[in-house]
Amino acid sequence: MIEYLLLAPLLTSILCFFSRTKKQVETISVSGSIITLLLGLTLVVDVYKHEVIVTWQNALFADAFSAYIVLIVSIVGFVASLYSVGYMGHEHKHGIIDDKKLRLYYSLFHIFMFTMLLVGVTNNLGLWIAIEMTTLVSALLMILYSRKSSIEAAWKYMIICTVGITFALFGTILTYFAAVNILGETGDALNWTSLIAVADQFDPTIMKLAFIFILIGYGTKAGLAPMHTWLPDAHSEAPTPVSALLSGVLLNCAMYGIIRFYTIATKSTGEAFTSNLLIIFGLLSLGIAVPFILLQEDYKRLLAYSSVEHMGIIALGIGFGGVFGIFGAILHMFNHAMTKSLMFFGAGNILLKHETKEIFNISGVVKTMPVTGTMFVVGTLAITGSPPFSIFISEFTILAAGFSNGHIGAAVLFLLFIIMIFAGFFNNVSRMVFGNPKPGIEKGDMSRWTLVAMGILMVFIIVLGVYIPTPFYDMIMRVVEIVR
Amino acid sequence: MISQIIISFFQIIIILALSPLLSGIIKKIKAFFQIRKGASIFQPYYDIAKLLRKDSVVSENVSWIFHAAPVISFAAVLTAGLIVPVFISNMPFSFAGDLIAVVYLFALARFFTALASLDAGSSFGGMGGSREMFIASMVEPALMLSIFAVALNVGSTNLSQISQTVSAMGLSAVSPYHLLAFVAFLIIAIAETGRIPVDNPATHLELTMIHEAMILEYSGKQLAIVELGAMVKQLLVFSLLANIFFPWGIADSVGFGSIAIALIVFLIKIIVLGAIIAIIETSTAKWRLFRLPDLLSVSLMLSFLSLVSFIIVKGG
Amino acid sequence: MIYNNLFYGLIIFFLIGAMLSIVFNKRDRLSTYVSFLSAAIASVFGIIFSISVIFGEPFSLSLSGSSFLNFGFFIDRLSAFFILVISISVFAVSIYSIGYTREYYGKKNIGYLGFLYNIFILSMILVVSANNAIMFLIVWELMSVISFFLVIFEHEKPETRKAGFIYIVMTHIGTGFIILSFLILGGASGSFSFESFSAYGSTMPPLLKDLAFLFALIGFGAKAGIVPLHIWLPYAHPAAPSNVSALMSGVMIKTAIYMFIRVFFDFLGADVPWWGFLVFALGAVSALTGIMYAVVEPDIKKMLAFSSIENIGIILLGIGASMIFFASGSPVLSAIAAIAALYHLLNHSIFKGLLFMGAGSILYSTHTKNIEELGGLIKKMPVMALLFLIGVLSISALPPFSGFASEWLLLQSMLLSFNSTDSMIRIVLPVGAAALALTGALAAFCFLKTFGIGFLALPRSEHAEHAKDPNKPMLIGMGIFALLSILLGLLPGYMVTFLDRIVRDFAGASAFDQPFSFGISGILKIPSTAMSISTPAILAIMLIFILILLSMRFIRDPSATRVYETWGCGQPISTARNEYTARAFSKPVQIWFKNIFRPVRELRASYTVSPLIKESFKFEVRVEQIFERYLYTPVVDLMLGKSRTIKHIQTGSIHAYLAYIFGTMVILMLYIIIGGSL
Amino acid sequence: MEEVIFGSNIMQLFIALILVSTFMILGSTRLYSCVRAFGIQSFLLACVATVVGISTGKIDLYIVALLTLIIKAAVIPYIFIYIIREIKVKREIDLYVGISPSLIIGGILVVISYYLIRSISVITELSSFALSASMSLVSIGLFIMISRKKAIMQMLGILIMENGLFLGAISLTNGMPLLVELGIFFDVLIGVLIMGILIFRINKTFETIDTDMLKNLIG
Repeated sequence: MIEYLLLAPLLTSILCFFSRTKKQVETISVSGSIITLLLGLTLVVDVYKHEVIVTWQNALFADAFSAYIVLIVSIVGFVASLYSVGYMGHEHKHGIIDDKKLRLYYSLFHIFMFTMLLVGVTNNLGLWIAIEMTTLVSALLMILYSRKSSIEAAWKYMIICTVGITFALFGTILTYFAAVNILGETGDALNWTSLIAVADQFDPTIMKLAFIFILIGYGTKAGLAPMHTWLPDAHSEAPTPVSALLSGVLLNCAMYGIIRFYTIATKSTGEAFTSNLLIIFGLLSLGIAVPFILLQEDYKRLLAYSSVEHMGIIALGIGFGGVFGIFGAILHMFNHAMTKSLMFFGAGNILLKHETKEIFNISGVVKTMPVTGTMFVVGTLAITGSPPFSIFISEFTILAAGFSNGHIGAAVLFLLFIIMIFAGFFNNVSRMVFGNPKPGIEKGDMSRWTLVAMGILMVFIIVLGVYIPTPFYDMIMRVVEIVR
Repeated sequence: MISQIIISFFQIIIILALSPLLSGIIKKIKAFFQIRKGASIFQPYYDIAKLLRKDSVVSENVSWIFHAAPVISFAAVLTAGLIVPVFISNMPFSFAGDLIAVVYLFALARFFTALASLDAGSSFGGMGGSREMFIASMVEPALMLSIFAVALNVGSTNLSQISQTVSAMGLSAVSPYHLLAFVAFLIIAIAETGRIPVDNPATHLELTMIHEAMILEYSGKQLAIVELGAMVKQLLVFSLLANIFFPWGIADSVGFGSIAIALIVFLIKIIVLGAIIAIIETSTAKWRLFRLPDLLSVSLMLSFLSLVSFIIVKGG
Repeated sequence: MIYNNLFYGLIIFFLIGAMLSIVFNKRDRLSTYVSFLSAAIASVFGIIFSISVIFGEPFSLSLSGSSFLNFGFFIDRLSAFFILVISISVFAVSIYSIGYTREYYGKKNIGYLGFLYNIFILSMILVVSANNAIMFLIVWELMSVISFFLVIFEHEKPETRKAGFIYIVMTHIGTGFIILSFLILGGASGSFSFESFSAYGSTMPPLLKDLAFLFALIGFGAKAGIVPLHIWLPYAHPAAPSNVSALMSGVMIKTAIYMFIRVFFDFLGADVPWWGFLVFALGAVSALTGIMYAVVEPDIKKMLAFSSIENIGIILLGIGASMIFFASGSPVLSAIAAIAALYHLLNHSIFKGLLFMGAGSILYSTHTKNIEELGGLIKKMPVMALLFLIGVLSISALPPFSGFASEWLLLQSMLLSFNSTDSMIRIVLPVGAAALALTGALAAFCFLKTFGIGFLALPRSEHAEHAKDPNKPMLIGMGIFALLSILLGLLPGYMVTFLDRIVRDFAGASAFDQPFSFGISGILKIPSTAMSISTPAILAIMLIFILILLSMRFIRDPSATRVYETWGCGQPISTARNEYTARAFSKPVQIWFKNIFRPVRELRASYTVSPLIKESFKFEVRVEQIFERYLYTPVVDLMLGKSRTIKHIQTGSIHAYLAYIFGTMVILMLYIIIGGSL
Repeated sequence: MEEVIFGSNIMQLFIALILVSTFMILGSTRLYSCVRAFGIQSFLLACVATVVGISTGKIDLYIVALLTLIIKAAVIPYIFIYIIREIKVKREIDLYVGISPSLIIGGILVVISYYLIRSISVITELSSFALSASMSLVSIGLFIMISRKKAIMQMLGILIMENGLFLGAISLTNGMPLLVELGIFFDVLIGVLIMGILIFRINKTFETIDTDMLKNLIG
């Protein structure tokens, strides 16, 4: 099962690389991502039935948490591939990229999907390899345009994330060491399930050290402050569909790593240590995002900083702990993925239309692009945590967890920060979206593909804002059980 | 029922009949203090009669408000006249309103007069209206506090109730807080009736006029009503002063004798009050408009002191 | 069963209105009729529903949601009362809107407006009927967001965008505090349902209770517009289309009052004395501040918005008094004060709606909101002027109109403080009454100015010159409100008995209980104190006097009237330029409160040949918004300044970024070493 | 068990030499010598792996040693030299921190690492000199990245960190499972290739590989 899921994007990628026309490559890409999505959903159902699936000599592994990540990756991947058709099609039509680059883009896109799926379904140490691979592939995607700024961003991304990842590897090695001390030198010492089972016997000091390295390492990749510095550059310079994947999914993948290790480390070090660290980093990320969002001039960077903020919120949720906190954090991963992708898609359409990323040079988007503009505004409200959209539910749950678990100061700060972020975010977006359009911008929305992609995400955002379907709820509860 | 309507009717007649007289008396007393001979105390009657015979000159800019205002104002003041006890304490229409309602009825009257002042489009009218409303705004809080001070003593704002209670208490009603409230109310009464030092009813210099500027555009019959309305209001304010603070002698039941006595006592009371006003008018100069808040804060503070001293004396 | 149907009917018609107006959004006229008629029908359902709940049993309905998020409604008499207030307003405003939106035909997307309008009202109704905190927060914010979109409906104008921004930020801050308050309550009661809030809320430890109270006060206060959280209101309400302003000012801010009562009485038990005093003081400050700014404001809609702050203040005086009495153990007095507050709330929703619609009509036919450019409208738009005058008289609390009845009752409820044994209450409440009196007088001043300058004398501009009465639907909408203003003023006794049914539930006593009881019918009376008014009697007496006066031929003799120009010291200067301006009219008040207004005056003269020969003068007077200047601006500046400093960490240098990671590592290492060896 | 292996003289010598090679990189101003020092360091690592392999008898470690030798000691230095030649980069490395201060900081880092590892090993029975060396390598690698301006030196810094981890893995657990080890090698190689591509791109667009120029994305 898992193998097929991993094979699908790889095959799609190869096919994309060897296809001829634009039409062909688009068809292959979209159908490939549909297949990936279907396989992903099948995996989710399977996991739902069998609890845990293990294949390939324990190297591949899927429990509810993995399935959850796979679900996020495949949904966002699917909509991003739809969006790519519209977005890259527009770029192609305007001669910004040629046929060759288009093919390269699609094949890298699917390899990127592959690496992210791998993050979800790999067993422990493989996680490190998979996350490093995501860095490598996405750096390549970033330099597709060979603009000065993209290269700069890609370099920073590459270097900083590799450094981070190296730390994570160190943390992993330490964990392995702690496990080997208990389990002996078997291959099992790297499996989630076997680790969890004996985690409470691990040496706490080593696990503390390991957790610190993991937190810095995957935290770098997840964009937790103060290691987030590469993030705004990378997310704003990547092609927009890739930005969506980076912000919406890749960060979650890194968070996934942190949460996995959090579970293990907590069993050994006690909750106070890990939780406090997560709360500190979470608050720091939220706090750092505030000034940048308040005084932002580039809307893609705005979205990127918002991702820093949301990763902080997830860390905070895990740090607050308890069923509520973890539930909120896990739900937030999904909600953030959907909403942030929507925002990036909207930003992408605006970018295509205006060919500038300066907030000051854009106005009246609702007039020139009514559908995009409306969804962008609604997305803004959603991403800043206004009800009745899904992020509100998860943020509220996290906040409630903070209160009920006694982290009142942190919870109040959290609330303060998100209110400030709301003000900044909304101020910037309303400058772009409302008012009269700048002269020379003609009326008309972007291609249907982009709007359909946004529409699909919109459904998730609104429905999850008022209703959590029971299967989905059960699934998250199972993830919560795994994490606790 | 019939007797009550008769009493009410009688009260209105008395009010209408006495109010020009009060103006005349005040003017006469003022003249006495200024060592002048002064006009007859019946001069206001002559004035009104003369005005009623005259044609009205009406500005071409006005709307129906201008025509309606005197009538509505006059009616509002007369309605207040049915609530304010003059010679009998249990007023038949006292159910229709209390002291607060009287205040608001005066406000209604003032509101329409001030509206009319703006209708002709003259600057003087606007200025008068603005100042009149300004003074009214300053008066209001002090007035409300003094009403509270009075009501605290009696436990009601119903005017009949107040006069009956105070009159039943006799001289024992006189107490520091009673007197404080009286002085506060007196200052308010001066402001409400447009007397020096707040307003000079005798001035004919447009820039210093307040009430007079407001009704500058009126002439003839309409002016007669407006003037009469002002006089009635003045009488009512004095009756309030008299019958809230010194209601002794007021009739508490319908009866020819008691009403006759009550009327005489009432006349004496308002003449005394008129004399007080006249003394104040001759002994002070008109204050600058923007010094008036000070005056009314004095009243406000007096009412507040009255309130506090009541609470202290009566315990609480 | 019938409840269910009525309630569903109400919701369905709003949804139909919303959906159909989107469907027909290309056809202006059709979507106008569909959306607003549908809203009107829904509001009729709302009126019937709420009345039947008030006279019947509380209604509850739970929708099966997931185990995590569940939705349900609980409508007791208090909720029903607010649904009634909303529905009445919506009915009239919807009819008005049919006419008003003609203004936008071809210019704006009416379908979009209709959609937002219907959803907005629906969200308000859901706000007052939610039965748990999460659902409440969702619909509460939905209401805020939709109203935000309505505020920026004319988003082409920069000031509208600014208004919208301030509004949404303030409301968001408010929501933050509400969330805190609910979290405290939720933490204590272990659930987010309102039922458990009211079961456990009052048993919380005092500190938590105080915090929950304060957070709720700030949170809902931001929506209600109590000073100093009011700053959004004078921006947002004028910016919205007038029909929406009527609803925002008339009913939306009242939903916060609903929550005040719900939280303070129902959830927290209202048994802490200082709460009431705080609310009371805030009410007084809001009322005074609101009306002071209203007096000097030349923009009609902005003036009305300030006046809404004032009226919220008045309502809060009532709520505060009610809380004070409640905490001091006099539930009957508490009930009376609460009745007064609710009465005023209902009245305000109607006359403020009427006035906003009037302002909308002025805007519709003159295209200006600036009172200095109006004048003479009473002759150009006679019907509208009459209706507006009724609104003006009501809001100025002049007998026998509605504002008078409720303010009278409020003053009486304060006066009843002499029955209290607590000297604090006996001193504070009269002072509040004095503040209320000042407020009332200034309100009269303010609206006299508005009507006098705006409607009387000569037109001051081209705009006003060509005004004419608005179309029928607009007049009908306003007419309904004008009629209600009169009726509510004339039926104080009935209203009090009606409101008593509602108040009984939360104040724990009926105003009819001994020793106070209200007479029914047209007389409003508190027997033990003999205090009574009867507005019908006042009206009747006045009418009799007026008829007598008019029947006297020698008083009103048309043949004896001569028309001539206005007297101007003998000079024929009867032009609009010589009229008294609104600014001049309000000048005394501005000077009186100059410490608060801090007026800025500028006189600029330009000349061509010599400085002695001036060509033109420009005189400008501005009034300072002190809360903005001294409270909000410094905070925002500080925040932005700090942000600018912090932003330097993103230097662009990869070395610095790596150093951050290095630093983080070192710090955490030290943390481990310290933690590890100790 | 580890104490036995890592306590041996030959092992101590190798580890000391690895540290020395690191200081060679720190103390050098020439790109070539840096690359050469890195090659030596990798070679020494391969030696360490072999020694551990001999003492534990695990065949996995021989494979790892061989791979280290091929990839880290040969291929990667070759890639470096290729890049340096191709883009005709100036041979000096530009520094933020001078050579002597760098060396001093490097020394301090070694001491801190040693102290850190010791303070932990006091509580746990964790070894040892090798681990503190590995810790030093990681921190010095990061320090090199921070203090050197050339993009290519940052790449080198990462590889030094990687080597440090390798040493750590071996010293702690006698190496990771082979599959994982292979994956890491694969990643490192691809990473180096992609960084190489990036360096070429940087050179092409910015006409320098001085990362000081990469400061356009701020705020």
